[in-house]
Amino acid sequence: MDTYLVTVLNGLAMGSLLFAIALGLSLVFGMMDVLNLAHGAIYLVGAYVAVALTGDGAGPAMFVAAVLAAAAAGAVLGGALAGMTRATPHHLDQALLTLGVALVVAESLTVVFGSDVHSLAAPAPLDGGVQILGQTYPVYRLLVIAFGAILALVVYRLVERSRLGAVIRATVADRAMVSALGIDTGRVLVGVFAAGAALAAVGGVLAGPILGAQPGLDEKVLLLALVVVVVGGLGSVRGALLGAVLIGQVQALGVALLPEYASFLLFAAMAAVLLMRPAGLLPAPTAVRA
Amino acid sequence: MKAVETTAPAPAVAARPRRPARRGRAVAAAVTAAALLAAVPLVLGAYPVSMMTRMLAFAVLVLSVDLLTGITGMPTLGQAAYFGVGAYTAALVGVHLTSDGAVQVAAALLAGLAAAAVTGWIAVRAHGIVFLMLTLAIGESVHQLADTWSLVGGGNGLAGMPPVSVLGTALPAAGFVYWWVLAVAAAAFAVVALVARSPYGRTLRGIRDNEARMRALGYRPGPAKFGVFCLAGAVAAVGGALWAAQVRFVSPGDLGFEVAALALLSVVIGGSGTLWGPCLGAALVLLVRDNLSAHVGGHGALVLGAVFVAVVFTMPRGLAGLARRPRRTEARS
Amino acid sequence: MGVLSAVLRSLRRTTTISGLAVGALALSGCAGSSLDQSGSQGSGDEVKLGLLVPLSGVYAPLGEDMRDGFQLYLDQHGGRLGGKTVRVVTVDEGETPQTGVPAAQKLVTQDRVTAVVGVVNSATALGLRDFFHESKVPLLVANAGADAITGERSSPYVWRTSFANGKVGAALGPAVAEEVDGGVYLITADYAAGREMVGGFRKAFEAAGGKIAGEKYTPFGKTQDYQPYLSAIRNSGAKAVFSFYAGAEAVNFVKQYKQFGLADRIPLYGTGFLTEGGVLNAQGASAVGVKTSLHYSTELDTPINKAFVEAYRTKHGKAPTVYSVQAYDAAAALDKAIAKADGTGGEDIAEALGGIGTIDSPRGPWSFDADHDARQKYYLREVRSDGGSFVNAVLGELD
Amino acid sequence: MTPALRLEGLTRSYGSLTAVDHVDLTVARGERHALIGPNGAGKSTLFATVAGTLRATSGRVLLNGRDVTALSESERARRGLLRTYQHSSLFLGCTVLDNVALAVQRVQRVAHRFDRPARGFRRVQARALEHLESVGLAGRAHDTASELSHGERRQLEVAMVLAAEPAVVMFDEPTAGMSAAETERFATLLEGLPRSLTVVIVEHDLDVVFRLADRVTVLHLGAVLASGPPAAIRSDEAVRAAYLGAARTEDLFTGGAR
Repeated sequence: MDTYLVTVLNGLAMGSLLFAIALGLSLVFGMMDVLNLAHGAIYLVGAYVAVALTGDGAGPAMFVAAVLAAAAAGAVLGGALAGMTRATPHHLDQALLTLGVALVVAESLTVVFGSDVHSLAAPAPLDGGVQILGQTYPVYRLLVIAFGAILALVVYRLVERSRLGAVIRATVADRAMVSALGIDTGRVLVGVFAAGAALAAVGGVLAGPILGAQPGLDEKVLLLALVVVVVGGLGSVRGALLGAVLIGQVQALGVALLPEYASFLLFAAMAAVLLMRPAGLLPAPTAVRA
Repeated sequence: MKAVETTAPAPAVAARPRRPARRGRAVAAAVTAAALLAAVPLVLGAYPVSMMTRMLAFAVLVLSVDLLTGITGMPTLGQAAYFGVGAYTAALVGVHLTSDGAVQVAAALLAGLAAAAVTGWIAVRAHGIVFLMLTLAIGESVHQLADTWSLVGGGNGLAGMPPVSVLGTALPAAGFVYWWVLAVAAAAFAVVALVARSPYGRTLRGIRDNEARMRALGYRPGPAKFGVFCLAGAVAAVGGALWAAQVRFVSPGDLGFEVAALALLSVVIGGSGTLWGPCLGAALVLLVRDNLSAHVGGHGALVLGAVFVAVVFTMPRGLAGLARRPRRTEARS
Repeated sequence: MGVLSAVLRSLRRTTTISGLAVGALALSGCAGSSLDQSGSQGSGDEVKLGLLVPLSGVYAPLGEDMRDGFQLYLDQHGGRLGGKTVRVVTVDEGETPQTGVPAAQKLVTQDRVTAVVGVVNSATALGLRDFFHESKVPLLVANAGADAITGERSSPYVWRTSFANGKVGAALGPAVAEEVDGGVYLITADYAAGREMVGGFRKAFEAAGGKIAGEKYTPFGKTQDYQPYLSAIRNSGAKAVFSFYAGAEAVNFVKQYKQFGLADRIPLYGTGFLTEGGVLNAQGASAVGVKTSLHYSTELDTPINKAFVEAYRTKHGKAPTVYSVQAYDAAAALDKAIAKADGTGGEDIAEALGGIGTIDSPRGPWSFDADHDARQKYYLREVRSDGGSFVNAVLGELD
Repeated sequence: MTPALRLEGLTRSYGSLTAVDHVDLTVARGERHALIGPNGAGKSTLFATVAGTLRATSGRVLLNGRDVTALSESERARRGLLRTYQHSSLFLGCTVLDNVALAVQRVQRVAHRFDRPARGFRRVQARALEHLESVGLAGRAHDTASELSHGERRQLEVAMVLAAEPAVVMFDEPTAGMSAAETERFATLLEGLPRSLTVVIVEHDLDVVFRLADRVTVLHLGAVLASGPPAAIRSDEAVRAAYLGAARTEDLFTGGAR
């Protein structure tokens, strides 16, 4: 039993990371109907920023600097993407556009950092492990869980309780209506795009000590984030959170309980959810669908 | 330098001529293209011919993706699964039963049809991105199965397929295999073209453009979508059998995500409103993947990404078709 | 998504021959029709060799090492093998047979090379077997480890300068049975190579009286977090673990093995790829103490290896890997074979490869066995810290 | 005689907002019934609920005396209950002919045939062209629907729904966006329709309403305010009184946002 508790804990750590990464993808899709295929590449930018700044084993100050630098880089990329996609009318074209940006970004990273696998150490004071239920558990992952919990609270308050959040939710539900009310949805969209991308890049830094950085990681992360978003429901913060926690547990607890079927668990879970609830578990409320 | 005009292994026939006047020209173009394609092995060496054989096989897969994505408006990332089912079926038949190409193709067709029927009812319930994700899930699961199932060789793949034979004659040389593949691919093209022009094809385009309106006109889109999903599965499987006939080896890599994504990319590049466009796209994509790379200095993706962006900004209508499928914003009102 | 890597891969393909593909098509158009089968051609004082290694995709680091190793041998011998000037045509194997098979077909049917060296992916090697067999062109496999390549699917034209998965695993079996007092847990990625290495180990290990405490096969290429498996290992009461992973999976597995506190309590054994090359750099201190079996280590204390490592460092600015040596030795084998062969056709070379005897390699002396696989020594290695960097120290020979 | 369409207490709510509030309505077979009311009166929602696009919160829809409330939109359409949309809902990637032919081939039960090209189905093609001619679009049969002007799209919408051979057809503001000439053509077309067909029409152009309608129902805040012959509605004090400050009834329906 104790084993499974630690596994659940670990699923929460992965869920926290997934939440940070998937949130931006979900909100951008919900608000703009843009499937941002560059999201994984932005994550990878964050991971490589961490490689560049913290290398192997740096202090907390450098780690925080990496987080900030990644957030800035992510925000810039996200803002640029928002501007480019807004200048493009069709959704498929927008997806192609983000794919083009993803190619450029990911290839640039390979040019700069090479195709070897890079790994990162957690900042020095968090590099060790603690005893939980008689098992060694990396302290750093506890920090990731804490980060995920705080992020969830902050975002929840921001999106569900503040005026800005009301505008965001309303934009997801019915963009035309919000525009008609005289609110500049453009600025909101760019802001959310940039913030979502910044979060993805920060996710890259935070996941660095766990997943490292290597070419191809962007695709794996994008795929996971897509699954989270689809399972949770497009455009909703609570959906992204639930989806992230669920997928985190499927990959941890599910694997622990059903190791023989580990390969199929992720997609089986997704298919099961979509069969029961085609719009995902907690989709954003939208305007009347005729 | 005859090779230049034959690098496009796609019969240049319009999917649905809009005016009768165009029909004559389309037929002439198709006959010309077919003649050029048939002449290829007489002119080119073994490698270009084997490459064009693979292009034809891949073009059949791309046709199936176009049937779903371009004509019915269901963007799919799972067709490689049925391509793989076809390839594995053909290889198993080749290794254990007979080297007869027709039997292999027929067996693959049935297997693809069955696989699509079993998985399709789940997928066609969904729309847009959710459909995309479900087909992706199907594709990944089948890939995983191929990777771990020892009966089909697991990750090492299924080797030992003898050269394909037609009417009792083995075809050892690349050129003869090419002709066989060309004949089957042309038949597949004809079938898909017929479907696209038929009333059923019209129904599918209606679903692509406005599924809600179809229901309001009294259509039941579900069965129509399921039908085309099965058909696309069968077509993809035929493509897989043709691929196996040339490569004589099947591995999980043949039904991986990369293949599915390249097929979708071919449709988008080729323009999904037509059938010949995606075939051309298929040829281009394989040409680039397997050959065109010597001169990009290792960093071609930078250039390619920039081209993507440029294409979107300069010719937004050039990649029509998919863009015409109903969008979420239109579904609301 | 996958499109990204696919396109990346396609655009990083390199060939030494020039000309765009369309041009290449047109050129080969002059070569005549495709309605007959044709093998390789040898002419006069020059031989053309194909190098088929991954230069894009997840195996690119291996491919680069192989290319560098092959090139080093050529440079050390004035660009000549067996007295003949060598022209190398390098193509990108990519990640799967989807790209590897066409690339090999191009080398043989268009570039008409005398022999092909390389191949990382086992499926690609197996898929190419019939093609090389029928084309009568020798293929020197310089990495792919599937047992069947030199087993049930062997061919007079397929030779291997690297290893068979089962043998690398088996080499460690008796040693672990002797060192560990208790059950051993087996864990590997769920694909052919993993199962073959673990299978080889298990057979030799159980034959030497060892006991299995449990086993797990993790989804290949899809597992980022090994904690659920590590918990299972902890609870199994195993006294040691045997594993095989490569690339990013090897890095994550070894790091997490340390992070979750297993490294301090349960010794980790594996086949050498677990801690080889760039992977070891990324693992860093986490890998210290991991013991592996392999047919090479940069730390081998022989004059020939020291000279090799030195020359390699000078030329390429980094330490060689087992992959470099495998390709280096493929060049060495071809050097001898071309010198012995009656001509420079594929059949001549293939026949000559059977009679080249022992090769004095940086890995120690080795020769081709009856199945055309490398008969060689395996070493027990342990990861140690060596002044800031990490190396696979050689503890001794395995038999 | 059984009424062609009968609504009994039909209600559609969104949370606390009731867009359609216990609407009772009876439309006799062959009747031309106009539905009027200011924007937001719930006319479009009513249509959507009757057609089955939206599920009714409560109440019943009876088509030729049969309860169809539980049926899906496509099943209702198969029983002859069809509608047009306030904003044209067409197949923009298809040709103009295909748009109409889609309706025809469903009626002729060949929608899933693929044994020969569509143009080989002569009856479908001919019927579709007839319908296009009736709205004056025959010359544009081979153009893509997206190339049509706004007014032409409205005409196509009309042709498409008539091609589906409805028993009851609901037009949602069919003349909005049509030119004067197009509106005249539409009115003439409607007048020429056989009396076996029942028509319900939401229309802002009161000239059209009073020219065509046998009966008029006024909807206000989701509920029926008044129902009767056009002359009665025109002079209905209740209708007039319900709208404070409006001098003439016509202003109520034509003023405001439009």
